[in-house]
Amino acid sequence: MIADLLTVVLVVAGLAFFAAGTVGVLRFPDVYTRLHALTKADNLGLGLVIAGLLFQADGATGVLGLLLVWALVLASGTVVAHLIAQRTRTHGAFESADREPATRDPEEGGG
Amino acid sequence: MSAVLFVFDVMLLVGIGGVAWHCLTSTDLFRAVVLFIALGLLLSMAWVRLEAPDIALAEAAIGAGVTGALLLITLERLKHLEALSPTGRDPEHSTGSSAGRALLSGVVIALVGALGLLLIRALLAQPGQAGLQPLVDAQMHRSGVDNPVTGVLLNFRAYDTFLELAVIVLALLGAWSLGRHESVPARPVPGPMLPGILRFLTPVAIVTGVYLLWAGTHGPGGAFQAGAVLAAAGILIVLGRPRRLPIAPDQPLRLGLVAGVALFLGVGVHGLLFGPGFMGYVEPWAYWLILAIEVAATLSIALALVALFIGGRPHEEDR
Amino acid sequence: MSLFLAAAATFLLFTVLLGLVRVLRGPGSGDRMLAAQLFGTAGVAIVLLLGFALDAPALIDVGLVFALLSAVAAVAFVRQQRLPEPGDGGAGEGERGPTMREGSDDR
Amino acid sequence: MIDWPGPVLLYPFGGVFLFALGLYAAIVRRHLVQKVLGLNVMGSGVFMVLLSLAARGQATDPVAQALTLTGIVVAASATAFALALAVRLKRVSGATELDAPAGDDDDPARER
Repeated sequence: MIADLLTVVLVVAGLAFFAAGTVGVLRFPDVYTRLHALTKADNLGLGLVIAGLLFQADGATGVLGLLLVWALVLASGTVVAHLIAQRTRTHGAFESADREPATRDPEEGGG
Repeated sequence: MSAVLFVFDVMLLVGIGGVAWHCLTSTDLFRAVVLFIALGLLLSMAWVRLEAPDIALAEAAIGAGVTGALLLITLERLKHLEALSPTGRDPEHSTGSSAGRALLSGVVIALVGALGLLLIRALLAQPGQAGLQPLVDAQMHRSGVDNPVTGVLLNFRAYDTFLELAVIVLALLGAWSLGRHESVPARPVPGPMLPGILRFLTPVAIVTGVYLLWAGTHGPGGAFQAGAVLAAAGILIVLGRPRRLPIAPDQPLRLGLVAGVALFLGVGVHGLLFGPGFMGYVEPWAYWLILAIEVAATLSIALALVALFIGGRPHEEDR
Repeated sequence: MSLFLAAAATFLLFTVLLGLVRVLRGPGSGDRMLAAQLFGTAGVAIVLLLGFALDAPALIDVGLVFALLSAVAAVAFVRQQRLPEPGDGGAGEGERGPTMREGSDDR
Repeated sequence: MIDWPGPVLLYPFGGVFLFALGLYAAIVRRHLVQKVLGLNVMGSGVFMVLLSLAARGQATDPVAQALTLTGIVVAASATAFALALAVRLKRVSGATELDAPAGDDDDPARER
């Protein structure tokens, strides 16, 4: 019963972070601030959801599996956010893969 | 419960339809590719809802991982070639006469819509029961494994799986016949983060792949999922090389690529000579034969997908 | 309990679909990619919640593969190069090894 | 696990929609990458129909699931081959679409 209550509290808290992260990704003005919102959802949102689910897991394998998922998302999510920020800084925010950069070939710029 | 799941299903289907629509009508190719990756994730959730965790695993690994990376790199290759010789350009703007295009669109929409209605009609006429499931269930104890999907793949319909492995090798031969590989055009983001994360992710991906291979005999998982995850690990290694692609040793590469098909064929012929017939297993050995074939098939699938990601045939042949 | 978990998964799916607006709007490629990253993480959470709601523990494996492979596309994305600048084209070609030189010799 | 016939009712139609949409895109869109995406979406529609038909009864039909599994891997390798062909076409002729006169000076580029 206590376990169920803890699950509800933690999962709801996680959902709140996901919702906040989504609102941030939608409303913030540029890539860097959006990344800030994204990492909150990545780390805390998923972390709290998984912490809540830990109370429902039966057996060591379930717990270990959940913790492994969390560790993976923590590591890769953080690094991916960093890499996206770095790429945006060095390559510019508005380069899109199928468009030529306007500086290179003015004729292509409109595409 | 059921009402909540109903809402979930409706939202999921609306999402899938909307994402597919925007993916296919987008003029920005990069946007289309990102939407395609998102579509893979949504489809994976749909497969979960349809009680097909095996398929969800494969879709997550292939749709979101392998195909996504492949599409992104292909866009980059096309852009690179565009830079080398800017002759043919801006395909989405070369629309020809707009009236003709509109007419074509209209005709195609009408035909596709009619086809869709026909398909729905055919679906409504389907009897409401689960096809061959009772038959598989009745024979499951003879298959040598506990996961029915693996049993069907590697025992009951081994022929299909064998030919499917051959098709993968064929696709790779086709890609190799196009000439030398296009190197992955890439200038990585500088700094220690990318190599660091690759050093962390690659071993975890390899362990996960092996785990899925082992899990496949009794639960969701198996050669295809494991091959896809291992291929993702290989793609990570390819992407992690700062400058050049690793040049694989030729003979082992080719042996690995055909290992799945060759072992499958060998076991099939063994069944023909000593057992119940072509592609049948001598029963007490079924589990071990299936496991051996799965290991070889995993290796072949992973190598083939990585080789397809790299593109043309390996360097050494050209020397 | 499973009712609550299914409702949580449904709520997350809703936020994910909202987040897709960022993929559609962009404007930059980094924006689209980070929205896809949010999508991947929330997808992990949805699959895990569904796994416990439907009492299908095998779905933890699906979540694991989601978590693992959502990074692959992002790594491919950050490995993309900018077009070689007219000035540093020579250096860029050398860096990419023999294949690309072959490519330019073709024509 | 399923206590209502929902997926059985909804998902096949979603699959038909995906199939039709993908077919439309594969015919109408001109960029080869877009055509490949369309073919992939078509395939996903087929998989969705197959899997939802497999999920009808008390237990799922493993034969349809096995077919879908092979289908996904074949689709991935065929996609890779098609993209390799597209890159090759681009390298040889400079075009990224099929019906453009390859490398011709009558390119639409001249119209602009």
